[in-house]
Amino acid sequence: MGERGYSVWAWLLQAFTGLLLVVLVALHMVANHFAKRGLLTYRDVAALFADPYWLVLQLALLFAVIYHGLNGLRAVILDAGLSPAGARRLDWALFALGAAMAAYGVGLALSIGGWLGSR
Amino acid sequence: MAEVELTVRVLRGPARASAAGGRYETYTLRADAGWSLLDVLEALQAGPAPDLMYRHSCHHASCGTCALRVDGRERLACLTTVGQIAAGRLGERTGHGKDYRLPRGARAAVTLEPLRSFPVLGDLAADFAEFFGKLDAVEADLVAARGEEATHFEHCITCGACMSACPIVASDLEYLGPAPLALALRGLQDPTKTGSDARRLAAADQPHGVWRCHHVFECTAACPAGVDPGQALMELRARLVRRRLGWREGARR
Amino acid sequence: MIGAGSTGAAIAHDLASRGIRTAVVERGEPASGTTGRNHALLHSGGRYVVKDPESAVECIQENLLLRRAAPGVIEETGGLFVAIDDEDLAYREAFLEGCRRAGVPAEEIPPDLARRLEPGLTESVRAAVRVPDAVIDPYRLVLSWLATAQANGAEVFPFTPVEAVEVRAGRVAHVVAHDLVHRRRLRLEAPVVINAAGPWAGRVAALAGVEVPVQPSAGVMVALAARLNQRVINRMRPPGDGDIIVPQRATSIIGTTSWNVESGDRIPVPPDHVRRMIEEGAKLLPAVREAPVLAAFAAARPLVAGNKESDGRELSRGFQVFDHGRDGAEGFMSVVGGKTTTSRLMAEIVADRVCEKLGVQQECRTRELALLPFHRFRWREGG
Amino acid sequence: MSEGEARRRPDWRAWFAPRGRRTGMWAFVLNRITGLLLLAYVFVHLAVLSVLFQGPAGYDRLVRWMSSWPFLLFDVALVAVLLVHGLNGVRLVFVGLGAGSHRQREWFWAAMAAAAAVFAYTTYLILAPAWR
Repeated sequence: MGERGYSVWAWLLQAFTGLLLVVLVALHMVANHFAKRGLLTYRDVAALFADPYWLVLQLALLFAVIYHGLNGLRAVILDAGLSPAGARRLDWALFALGAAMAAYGVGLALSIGGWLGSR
Repeated sequence: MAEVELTVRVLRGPARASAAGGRYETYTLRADAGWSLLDVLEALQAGPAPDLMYRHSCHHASCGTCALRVDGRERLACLTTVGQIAAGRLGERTGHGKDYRLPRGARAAVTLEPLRSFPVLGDLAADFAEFFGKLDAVEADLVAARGEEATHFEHCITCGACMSACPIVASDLEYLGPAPLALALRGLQDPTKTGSDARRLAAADQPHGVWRCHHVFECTAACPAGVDPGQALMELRARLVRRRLGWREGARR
Repeated sequence: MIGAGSTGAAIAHDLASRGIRTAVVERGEPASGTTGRNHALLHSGGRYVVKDPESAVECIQENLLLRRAAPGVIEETGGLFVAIDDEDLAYREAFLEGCRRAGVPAEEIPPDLARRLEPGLTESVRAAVRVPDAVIDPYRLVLSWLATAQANGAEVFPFTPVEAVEVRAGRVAHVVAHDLVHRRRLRLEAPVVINAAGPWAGRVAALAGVEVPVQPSAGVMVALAARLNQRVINRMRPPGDGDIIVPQRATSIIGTTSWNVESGDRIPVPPDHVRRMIEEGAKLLPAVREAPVLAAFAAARPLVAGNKESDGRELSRGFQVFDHGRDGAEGFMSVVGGKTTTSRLMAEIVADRVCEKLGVQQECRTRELALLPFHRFRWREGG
Repeated sequence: MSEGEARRRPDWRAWFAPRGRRTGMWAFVLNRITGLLLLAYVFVHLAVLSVLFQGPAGYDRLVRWMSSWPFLLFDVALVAVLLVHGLNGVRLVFVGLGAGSHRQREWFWAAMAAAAAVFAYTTYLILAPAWR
């Protein structure tokens, strides 16, 4: 964590995911709220996620949200002044949390889109 | 010059870890509108508060010792005049050389507190030891002015106003903060001076360097020397990003 | 050491570098008296070549030494002496001759070149001479001296006003000072106590029951909110009001007036002095008249009171060391007068005397020693 | 004299102390609060979506419930928070690399103006279906 060079990437990726999210969240909101005048039903959602392009977009959104949100949280916590050891523990904790969220989210998306072959 | 009946609330107290923990003492005195706050403090010292502690040296915004918080905002005491306070014009850089056309028998009140995020030597005197340590980390030096450009980072008088205004300096004790980072960039820009550029870049790139900045720009707003440390920080970060991406630095003079 | 202005700080540095245990007590912030509020001029000596050639010689020598010792606190601007009327022009010969004799490197340049170098100069420049004036940050110079002294083992106590100087059986015994930072009384025992309190030297001397003939002489300076010149600009004539404009960072500072005051405290800034500074300054740089004022301030120089009493400008700019052994306070010395530019030399002379008294045989090393950067200074131990 | 007495402590209350501060500080406070709110919302959102595992019945019940007035108002608020955080965030990416940082105040208000305009339109889109 104390190593140089690490923080540049963290910052750049935060900026990049931020810009990406503006686009992806906009698409997400349009699809969910505005495409059909009202919220989507289960069938609508399943249809959307069965489309590989949409699936990829939503997974990108998922990953971007996880990174941007958790790295943002990390910045907030680091702003409070952590020791190098504390910062390292924080990184691991956030990484584990992010991985769990990603696994859960991917499972959810694949499941609703029928990609797991259960239905 | 007009006389003003000035009520001064001063946050006083012994040496302590931060401005918090003192107590407010209130003094009332008759002050000339042309007096600076340093004149006011000297008058208090000569009268009701003989052991009042505050820092001052050059009295013309060059030494950077007399920064304090005036009604919550960082100001140099030497540039802040009684007339300016009475006229409610603390947004102006200096109150000297101005006639605020105060009415006869004008009254004003002002609250003085030491800089935020600094240990206190006593009363209004901030202890700059920790701050100076950060200047040391970037090998800051007084750098001669060269020509007239929009922003002169060498004009930094290390008064600590930006450090006090920055919310992150308050919470991350290791964060280098605006002035040291602005001076790191100045050191990198100045080809005539000694000091290690590698050390400056390393200091700026560590987790408590530029990456802790969240673009609040209170440093720039608080700077009494027109240095714009916020801009310096952004340029320094852009430099680190370009370097990491392997882009060549623009033409080096 | 009592007092941490340029005198006290330079002496502390000298003593500490010779390995002598040194403590400095200062009633407020370092350089919060005369030193901090000076012109910021690192004299080339040009201002003294005619009237006070000895000072001029000291200035140019010390100027070059300081540039080497503390480059970080000096802006190497260079300086110009300019003649703008017949009277100034009449002074030119004496000035150039004085520079030659004092060894101040002076180079006469054509007026139009002077105006190319300094576009703000008045059109009526008749003659111009380049000298190695420079701009110094007096506050940071003092911190550099003190930081170096601290590194050599000296103890520095800012915010510690002296309350008593005890003299026992004709010898100075100890100094009692109120350490406001740690809220305690300090009792410093020392075989030698040096009073370097500047304009307050008389008050400190009185604590030891002796007298020092110090005459505080006040001066007003005006700092403009614009840097109108890149070099120090002096009027080519005997020193007088408003005859010098020093560029410092983003400002130009016009100096100065001179009148006698009671003490260094609470010196008023008379509005007519400010006006006079601006009028006189505008004769050299016309833009002075339009430039907004950043600050007007006053300080008291601690001059040695001679027999001749006048407005203070006639008094010697040199310094004097008073050994109060004769007055029944052996070991107590007062240092009065002097200039920031020549503080190192002054310190060398004083420290030699101290070594003599202590029986220490240590040569002065401050000619060669580089100073630590100002930001190494610490207000308290362990800070 | 002990060093401990003079050592200052981290004070994160300064993040939310805008007394005497200016536009940049307000932008920072807004960004920080909206960011933390959005992160909290992401957790809730993902958790709620677990009903997708239960098939159509559970999900459609949820959607009907969420189409009710209180939830639509919640959505409106969510959009506001997203717009403030997102558009100020775009400003931060550019300002943060030095592009236009001396105009950061103006860019903040421009971002907020854009946010307000989009907000007005989306509020209409979200609430309109509920009118009928």
